[in-house]
Amino acid sequence: MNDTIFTLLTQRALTKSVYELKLQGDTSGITRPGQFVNLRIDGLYLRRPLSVCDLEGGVLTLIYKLVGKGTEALSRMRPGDRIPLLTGLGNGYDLSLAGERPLLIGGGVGVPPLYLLAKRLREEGRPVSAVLGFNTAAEIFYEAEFKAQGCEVTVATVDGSCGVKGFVTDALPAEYSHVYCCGPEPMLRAVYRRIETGGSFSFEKRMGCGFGACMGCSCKTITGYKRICREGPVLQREEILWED
Amino acid sequence: MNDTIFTLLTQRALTKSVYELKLQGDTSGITRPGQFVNLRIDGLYLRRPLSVCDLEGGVLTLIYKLVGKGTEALSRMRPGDRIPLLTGLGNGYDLSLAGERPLLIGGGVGVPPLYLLAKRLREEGRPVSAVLGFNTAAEIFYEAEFKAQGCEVTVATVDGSCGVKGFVTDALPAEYSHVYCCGPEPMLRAVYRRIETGGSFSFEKRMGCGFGACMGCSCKTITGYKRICREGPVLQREEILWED
Amino acid sequence: MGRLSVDLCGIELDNPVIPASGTFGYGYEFAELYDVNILGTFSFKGTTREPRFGNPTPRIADCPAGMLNAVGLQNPGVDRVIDTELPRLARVFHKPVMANVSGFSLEEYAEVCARLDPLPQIGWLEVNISCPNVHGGGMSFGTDPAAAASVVRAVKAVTTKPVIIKLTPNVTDIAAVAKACEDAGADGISLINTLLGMRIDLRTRKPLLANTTGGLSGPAVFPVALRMVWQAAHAVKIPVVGMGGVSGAEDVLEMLMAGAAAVEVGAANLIDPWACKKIIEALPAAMDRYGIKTLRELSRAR
Amino acid sequence: MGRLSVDLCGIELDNPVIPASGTFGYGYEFAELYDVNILGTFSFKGTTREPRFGNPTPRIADCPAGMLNAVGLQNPGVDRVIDTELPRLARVFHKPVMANVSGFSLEEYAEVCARLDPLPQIGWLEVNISCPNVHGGGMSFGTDPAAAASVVRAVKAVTTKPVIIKLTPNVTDIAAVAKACEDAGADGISLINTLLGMRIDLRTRKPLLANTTGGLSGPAVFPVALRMVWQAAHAVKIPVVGMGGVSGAEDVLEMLMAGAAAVEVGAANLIDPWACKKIIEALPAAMDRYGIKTLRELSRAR
Repeated sequence: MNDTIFTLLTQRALTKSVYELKLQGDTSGITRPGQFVNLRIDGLYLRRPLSVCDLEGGVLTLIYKLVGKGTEALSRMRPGDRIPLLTGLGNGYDLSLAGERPLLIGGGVGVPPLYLLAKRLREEGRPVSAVLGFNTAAEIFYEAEFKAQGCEVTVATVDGSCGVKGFVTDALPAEYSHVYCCGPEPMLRAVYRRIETGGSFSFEKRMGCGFGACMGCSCKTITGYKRICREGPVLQREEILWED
Repeated sequence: MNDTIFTLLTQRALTKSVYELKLQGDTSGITRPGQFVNLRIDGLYLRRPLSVCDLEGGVLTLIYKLVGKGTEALSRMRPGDRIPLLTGLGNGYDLSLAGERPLLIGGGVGVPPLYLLAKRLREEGRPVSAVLGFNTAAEIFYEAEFKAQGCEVTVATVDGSCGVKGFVTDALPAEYSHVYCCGPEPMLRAVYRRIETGGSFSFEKRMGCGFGACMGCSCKTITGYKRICREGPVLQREEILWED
Repeated sequence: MGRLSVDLCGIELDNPVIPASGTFGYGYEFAELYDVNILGTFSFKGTTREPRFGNPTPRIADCPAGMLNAVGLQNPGVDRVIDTELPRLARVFHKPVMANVSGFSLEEYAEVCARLDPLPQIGWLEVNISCPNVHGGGMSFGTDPAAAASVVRAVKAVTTKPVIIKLTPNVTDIAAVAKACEDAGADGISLINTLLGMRIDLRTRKPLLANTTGGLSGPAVFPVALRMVWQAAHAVKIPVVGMGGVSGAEDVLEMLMAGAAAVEVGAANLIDPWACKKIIEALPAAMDRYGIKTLRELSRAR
Repeated sequence: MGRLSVDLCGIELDNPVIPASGTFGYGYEFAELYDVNILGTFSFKGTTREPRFGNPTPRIADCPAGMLNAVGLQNPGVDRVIDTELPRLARVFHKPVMANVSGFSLEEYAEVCARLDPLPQIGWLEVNISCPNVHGGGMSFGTDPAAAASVVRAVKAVTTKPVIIKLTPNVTDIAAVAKACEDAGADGISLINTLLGMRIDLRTRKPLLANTTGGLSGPAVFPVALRMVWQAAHAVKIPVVGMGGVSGAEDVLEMLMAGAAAVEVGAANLIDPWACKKIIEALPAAMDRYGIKTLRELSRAR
């Protein structure tokens, strides 16, 4: 974990409510795709966690959806503004599990962390399939970016306004070696039930500190209690225990 | 009372701990010298009151001393920063009481509100005497500015390092028609006891709202209870009731 | 009946926003700033039998996301309120006003309420048994269910208007105090008054307030206020007026969802004199954001 | 004896800064970030007889100048703490540590304290009778002077180390609870634990926390904490450990001036993992600003 101050370079809207931030700063603390950073925002007490979307020569890309006070404050920030970040939080994705033909499955704002993962997997020369799920055509983002990385991209929309009509589970390819999955919990559950290969599932929980001190984001797993912010956010399919 | 947003033009140190701010904005709410404005500062809940030092073509001059969190935050502000202000607060000085030869007596950060008063009195063509008291030479500010307005300025320092050695009451001129006085309460009391003419005394009290709603700054006077922020900060010599 | 309207003890309010006692004077200073008739109503400065200057100064201290006050019920006394303040208010405010009453004895509470009750201007009597800044009175009644009930009975015996008891949060069991007030015949309760707090001046090493302690208000207390409103609303059937750190339209909605029938706004008026106007104007858009058609549907949700 | 050193129940601390239980785990995560031996000491995660997962999530909510938590005493249980956590801590922390103990019965408090008391690593037992987030235990002991005293007696009967009782602020009369603990033989008290609060999710119209209510901490509670520390310090002669919203060196000084012998820092560690290090490093300059030569002179000032 590093404590560093980043400078906002650009902010742009990807959809009506999804924004992309590019920040300049010391990214050395970030060691794996699937990790997150924790942003300190003026006027809010707790930091706000966002997963790392991309990393390129000291430029960090984050994507967030407007949901409340924190993200509204973020959306008002301008180039040149300084944002204190804790970086390199969480375990992130294990690339060694990818196998011959990794499959990336993302839903909504679960898509961003898969982008850096796709880049890294492609750098290793692996063929990468990506299934990106959204509610409707107007909410789609980063399809082109995944394609530009040479991924075989399938888009699914719940209302069928673009790509396969239905959920990501209606758009899975025939063959894959390992699944990397990030999205809302109902989607994670559906994918979990559907696949037979190993899978790395990225979970989201309301956090206090984001680095393992407060036990705010604990969950039960087959291998014991885990902190989503520290032993997570990525859990392996074999260890997941669904609470209901 | 006006609610307006001002933009910081310049900030400079007048002494080691006294700073001068120049702000651009709508000053139409300010009707009299001796009134104050109430600043909203990020990260602080209550506003911070500062007396109006000067007013010139939409440029407002404020002077403050570094004393705590609020003034520290102010001292970190840079040109271009926006500051929400409530303007035109308090009764201010009544120029019609000045008479032939008004005497202005200021101590430390009590000096600033007398500067705009001096300007206005000079504009009316009256001869103005000003006695400015400080602890030591290093803490003197605005002596030149008062002289530039054509005031007859006497400086007093407690340690004698500049001007008359002693308190403002040791440096009073022989003749004056009315006293306008602003400074720490012990100085106000000394001046009150010393003079025989009428006097307008500007008081300082810890305020809540600054516009008469919270009763945080009430004081007892011969003419009844008054709110320093609304019926004050200027009280006439005849009505003052010293609490002790 | 508008989208924002709510009912408080049988009187319809155009909206649930009510400036809290002690932050709005007797209304006419604010009437210089905006038409105060847009308010649901407001609760005027806490009134006692005798005129009071209140506590020595300093009475105010700044705090993180809030402030301390120890004004100590400065007010001109009930005679002057009736002779001067209310006629002056009548010229600018044409709705029923909430009369806030404080006292140091059962007799005083009863007498002041009896004096105000017949005035047509007054819609509700808000009886403050929770002022933390006066000694030998105020809060001591609010910290004991039996004492609180005795005030309710004393006031109800001599009044006809709805009586709303204003409770202190400085208690172990707010539900017990609320229930005791309901059982004694209160028509409603309002909470929270301020949380007892303190600051020390690092230079003098002495308390910042002349009164040593003061009452904490502002956004800092909102989560505590919301919890107590929730607990009180689940303990009684009479209407609960929620207050404590409400600063925006979304805070109003959160209070209503916690079980409040209406909402008082206090400290926010002191840092932004137009706060209540802005909150009322922001309510419709905030309701749209959360799919709320009418505010009554929220209270019904309980 | 350094300029920052203070005494806590006969044990000298290099400085008064103590990370509060539940915000510092068992210390070794923070030891990866800085040398935790610079701390006065720290209070480890609240420990119970049995392992506990705690409450369902969400357990955390953001608030103005603070946060709500309803973790509910997640901990591995006293056996695992003794077998695993403390040996691991011993490798990175070489000072006496404060053992924080929670329970659901007098027997459990006594048993867990008796197990921890003989361990040479442990300097103090901080007995938490104030957790607002567990039912049928914790806070219920802390809200009644007699019940609090019974916990003190049960623990003192089976221990030799200084016993510090951690009190809840959710009471009408904190001085009475503090006095009861002193009279029952407590060696010190610490306060405040969190203020009971709540938030509602405007989208779902339901409580944000799975536990409905949670404990408020952070700068928002500092004025309430300071007031209670002052009241407690005037009510008892035993040392008082002050906590509640302490975020900087000046807050530490203010707490000491209110009568605290040492100061715990909680929520601040969660938003800045280096908070306690920064506070300790900032203390000398802050003391210079206010003409304070040694921190002991402040405690003596009482």
